[in-house]
Amino acid sequence: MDTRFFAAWLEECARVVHEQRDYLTRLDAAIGDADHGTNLDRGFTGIRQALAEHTPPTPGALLALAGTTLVRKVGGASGPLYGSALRQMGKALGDAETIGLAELADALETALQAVRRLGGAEVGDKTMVDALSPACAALRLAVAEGIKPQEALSRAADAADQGAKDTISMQARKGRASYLGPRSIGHQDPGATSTALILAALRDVAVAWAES
Amino acid sequence: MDTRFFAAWLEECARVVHEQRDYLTRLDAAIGDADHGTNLDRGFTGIRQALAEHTPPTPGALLALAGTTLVRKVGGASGPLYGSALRQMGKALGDAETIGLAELADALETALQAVRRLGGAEVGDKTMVDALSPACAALRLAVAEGIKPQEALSRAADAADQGAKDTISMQARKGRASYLGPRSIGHQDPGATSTALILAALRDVAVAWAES
Amino acid sequence: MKKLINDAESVVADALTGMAAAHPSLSVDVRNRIVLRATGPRPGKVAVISGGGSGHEPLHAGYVGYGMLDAACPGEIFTSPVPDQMLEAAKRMHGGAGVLFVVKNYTGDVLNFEMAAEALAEEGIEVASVLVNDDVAVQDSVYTAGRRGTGATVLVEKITGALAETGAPLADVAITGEEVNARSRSFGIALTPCVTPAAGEPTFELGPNEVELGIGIHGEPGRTRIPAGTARELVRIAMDAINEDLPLTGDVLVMVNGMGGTPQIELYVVFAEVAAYLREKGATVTRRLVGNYITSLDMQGFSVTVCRLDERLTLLWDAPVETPALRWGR
Amino acid sequence: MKKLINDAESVVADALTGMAAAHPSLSVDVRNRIVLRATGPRPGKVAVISGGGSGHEPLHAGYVGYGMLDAACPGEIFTSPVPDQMLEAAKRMHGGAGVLFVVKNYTGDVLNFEMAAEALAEEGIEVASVLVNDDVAVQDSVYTAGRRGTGATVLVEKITGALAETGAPLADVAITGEEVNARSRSFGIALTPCVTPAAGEPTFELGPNEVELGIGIHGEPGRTRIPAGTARELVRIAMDAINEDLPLTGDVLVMVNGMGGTPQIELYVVFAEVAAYLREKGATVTRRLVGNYITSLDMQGFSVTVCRLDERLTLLWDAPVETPALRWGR
Ligand SMILES: Nc1ncnc2c1ncn2[C@@H]1O[C@H](COP(=O)(O)OP(=O)(O)O)[C@@H](O)[C@H]1O
Ligand SMILES: Nc1ncnc2c1ncn2[C@@H]1O[C@H](COP(=O)(O)OP(=O)(O)O)[C@@H](O)[C@H]1O
Ligand SMILES: [Mg+2]
Ligand SMILES: [Mg+2]
Ligand SMILES: [Mg+2]
Ligand SMILES: [Mg+2]
Repeated sequence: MDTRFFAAWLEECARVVHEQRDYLTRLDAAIGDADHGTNLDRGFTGIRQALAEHTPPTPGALLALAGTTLVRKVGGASGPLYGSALRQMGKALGDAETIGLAELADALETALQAVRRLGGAEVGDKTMVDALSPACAALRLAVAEGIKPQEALSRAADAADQGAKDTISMQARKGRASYLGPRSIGHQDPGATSTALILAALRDVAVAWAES
Repeated sequence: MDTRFFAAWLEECARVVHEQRDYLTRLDAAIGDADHGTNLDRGFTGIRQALAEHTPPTPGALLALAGTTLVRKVGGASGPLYGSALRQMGKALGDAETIGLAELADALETALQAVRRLGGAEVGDKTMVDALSPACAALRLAVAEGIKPQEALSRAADAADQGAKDTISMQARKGRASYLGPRSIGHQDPGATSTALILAALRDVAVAWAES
Repeated sequence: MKKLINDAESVVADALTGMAAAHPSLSVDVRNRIVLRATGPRPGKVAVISGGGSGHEPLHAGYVGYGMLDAACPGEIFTSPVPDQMLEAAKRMHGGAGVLFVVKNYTGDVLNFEMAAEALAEEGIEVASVLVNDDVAVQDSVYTAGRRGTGATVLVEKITGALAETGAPLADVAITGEEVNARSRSFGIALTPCVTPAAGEPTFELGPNEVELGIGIHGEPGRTRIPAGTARELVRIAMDAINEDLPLTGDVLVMVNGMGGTPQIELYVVFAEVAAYLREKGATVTRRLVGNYITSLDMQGFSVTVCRLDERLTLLWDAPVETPALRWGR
Repeated sequence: MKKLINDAESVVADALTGMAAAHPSLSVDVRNRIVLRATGPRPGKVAVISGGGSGHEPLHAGYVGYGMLDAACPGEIFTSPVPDQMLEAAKRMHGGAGVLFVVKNYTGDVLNFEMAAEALAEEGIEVASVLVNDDVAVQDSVYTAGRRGTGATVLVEKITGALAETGAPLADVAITGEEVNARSRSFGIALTPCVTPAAGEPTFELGPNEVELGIGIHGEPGRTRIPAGTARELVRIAMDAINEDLPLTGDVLVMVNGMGGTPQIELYVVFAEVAAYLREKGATVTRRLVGNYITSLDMQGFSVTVCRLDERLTLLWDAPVETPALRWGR
């Protein structure tokens, strides 16, 4: 997986987030402040613009730039969290020009750690961690099993999707939704949902890549 | 018609205005500021209280007190207009202890003149004048024809009612409704409507008086 | 209808009780419904007194204090006060130099202030009145009660108040008030109607995509109804109406006023458009107010008031003022 | 949805353009989204800087000026600003005595200000932060993101701003900010939800006879929903919640704050009830604010903030302040 692959991923993220903008905002309206979709749309549009101006030479530099752009454009809780996640992922990938599945799995794990360190959320707190964490675990397992990338990333996407759905029954303990206490139960977390979209985008790009 | 008769009239006005309060306010909402019912209800409730404390000895003094009470309690356009009308009516009746129909007709004419002088409205301007003026005319005619009081006052009430209804097709030229220009057409004037109610109350009291 | 009230009948009294508790600089007589400067009358100073229906807060009571009003007479919601209130306020606040009534041009206000003025004159207290009628949405013709008094009232109260503070004679204060009124124009637009506590339902109906042009300040319907547009489009309608009546050149004071339920952020968006419009016309905005100054309960919408300033009026505008709703220089 | 805007995307920029035109005392950088005192930094003075999502006007930009904030960083509607904004504001306004960030306790604000503080520290500029978390509607436990920062923010900004003006060192200014926060509690109640320009529909649903208790300032649903009551009943709920957490005795400052769409007359009705409640408890209201100070766009409702004052805080509260939204003594 090279720089073009990761650029395609970010492009696909931008497309999907824009498409699902109102859906994410509606989810956030139920238990937050009705801005998650617009926040991420602004952020990924920013990434698109930044990459149009200049595409960094390596996957690591690309993701670092993407992360920095999110921090600079998004604001809210998701800006620093997703921004740091991508930034740390970029750092983890170093200067390598192509990335293997194992390195990607490690980098995603670094992203998860960045989110957890910054936001302090554990699995079960009804946040993006509930989608990202099972995705990391699924990817790690797939790497251990030696499965091919598009298959492995498909499992990671499924795990993230299931993780997002699992947030429905949770009571939020982090972020705005926690103010609602038990009233947060019954709603899907917007951040976990966007994480699932981002991982589905990764899968889709990997599948398209494998086909071409 | 003695002091008790006029006290009964004011009492009946208070009852009817209270009962029709929301109706009058709704009419005022359409072309004014949605307060005519509450204004008059406050005023006639004030009259009721004033009379409970002290009933003046003559019809003239009674109506003068009622007028002053309206001025002191109502505010808005209708307070000074109805207040002056009753005050001038009271003055016109002088110290007489009982009042004949002819004197009443003259006094009502004085009330009309007071409203016209103060507010400057002509017939056709879509105001209380459009109910009061035909009522005065009907009463004067009835006096000339020598008809008995309850009959005469019934004609006056009918004329006021018709006058109020006639305001529906008029374009307002005075008061708040005038701001609407042609959009005031199609709505019955609240002040003309309350004038009709007040004259209907006069008829009802006269009829009850004649029966007992 | 949901409102932060105890009872529709007691709203004005309850709010006055709150004002009394909130502003030690005011002396609030809840029973007589008058709001006075706590400092009492100042000998030799014209007492500037205004009043009108409640529901327009901060007008008028919020403008009682040094450099502006001496007293305010709040009526019931959207109902002009009664003469007794103006009479009592004038008697308590006049300092021997006469009383100026600032009256918004509505039949009710005009008649009640007139009665009060007559009664005061009978008691030997000199009275003058300034009639404010700045609303260009109403045709000033024999077919109407004349233009309504709206936003310019705030300007007239501020400037006559400042002049009165200098010890100027009643005639001068009155003439200056008339001058401010003559130099001012307003136009208002509503996005939503308002709900009075007594009526409990909207004073008029507006579709989800309609706005009402040329509204007053009493929740009354306006001149026409059009599909909602951008802030820029709505401002252009308002400003064109003003400019047609009073060509906008030279130094101007601009007030962008919220009707009570409008978020402040939207008022700034509106102000940006007003400023751009005036720049285009070649006028210079030298003084401005952006906020809720003369409202219609919970109505969403705005009004713009423009006053063509000269040097003297600018100085009077800048003079210190210390009231609950307008304060600078002290 | 009808709003006085040109475009949901440009609301914040357009409003900043309006602010720039409205307040010559401010220097507004629309591109970088920062609002600064036009006077620039003052050497030797701690720069007090705050920021947060837009839609809470006049917070924070309305509090930029002498005796209060040096700069404000407005984010998108209800979205905390990004670190670049705080960084730029701090660099432009610091006077060599360090920077105090006043941060409302929301995950987004906390994280973005933290990143800015790290970056500033790397550049060798001393930074301290005060975290405001006064909202008793939220349980402060490991099961939540902690109490929200609401009304006390205005108090912290005023009082730290006054202290910074005296040339006090950063540590003292920060500790005093924390003290104000520790002595303050708030509770909010909504009669209606609000509508963000981006969402275009209410952020939650409320029945025609329901109110939402324990709301924050972002149109988020609150703790529970109950049938609407009188102002007296609602005030009692809010004040009991505050009093349970911080016994209300001694001298107190009270702020009755409108959520943006609440008529001022209702806020006075609420204030009367709050004052009566405090009298009953034996507390003395020595300072008060009644108006829109920290809002949620067009939401109808109110919040009460109480701060237990001492002599020093009272003096700092009374110190001159000259900002668009809070002004006295100058
Ligand atoms: N402490 C946290 N740790 C991890 N994720 C969090 C945390 N707080 C919030 N989030 C995530 O952020 C999402 C909300 O993002 P967004 O709406 O963009 O920001 P904000 O809450 O500031 O409006 C939540 O749905 C949740 O998934
Ligand atoms: N100049 C006038 N002359 C006669 N009647 C008038 C005049 N102006 C208003 N009215 C009457 O007053 C009525 C409105 O009364 P009310 O609603 O109590 O006062 P306001 O218009 O001040 O709210 C109108 O319906 C009209 O009949
Ligand atoms: Mg959000
Ligand atoms: Mg009326
Ligand atoms: Mg009225
Ligand atoms: Mg947000």
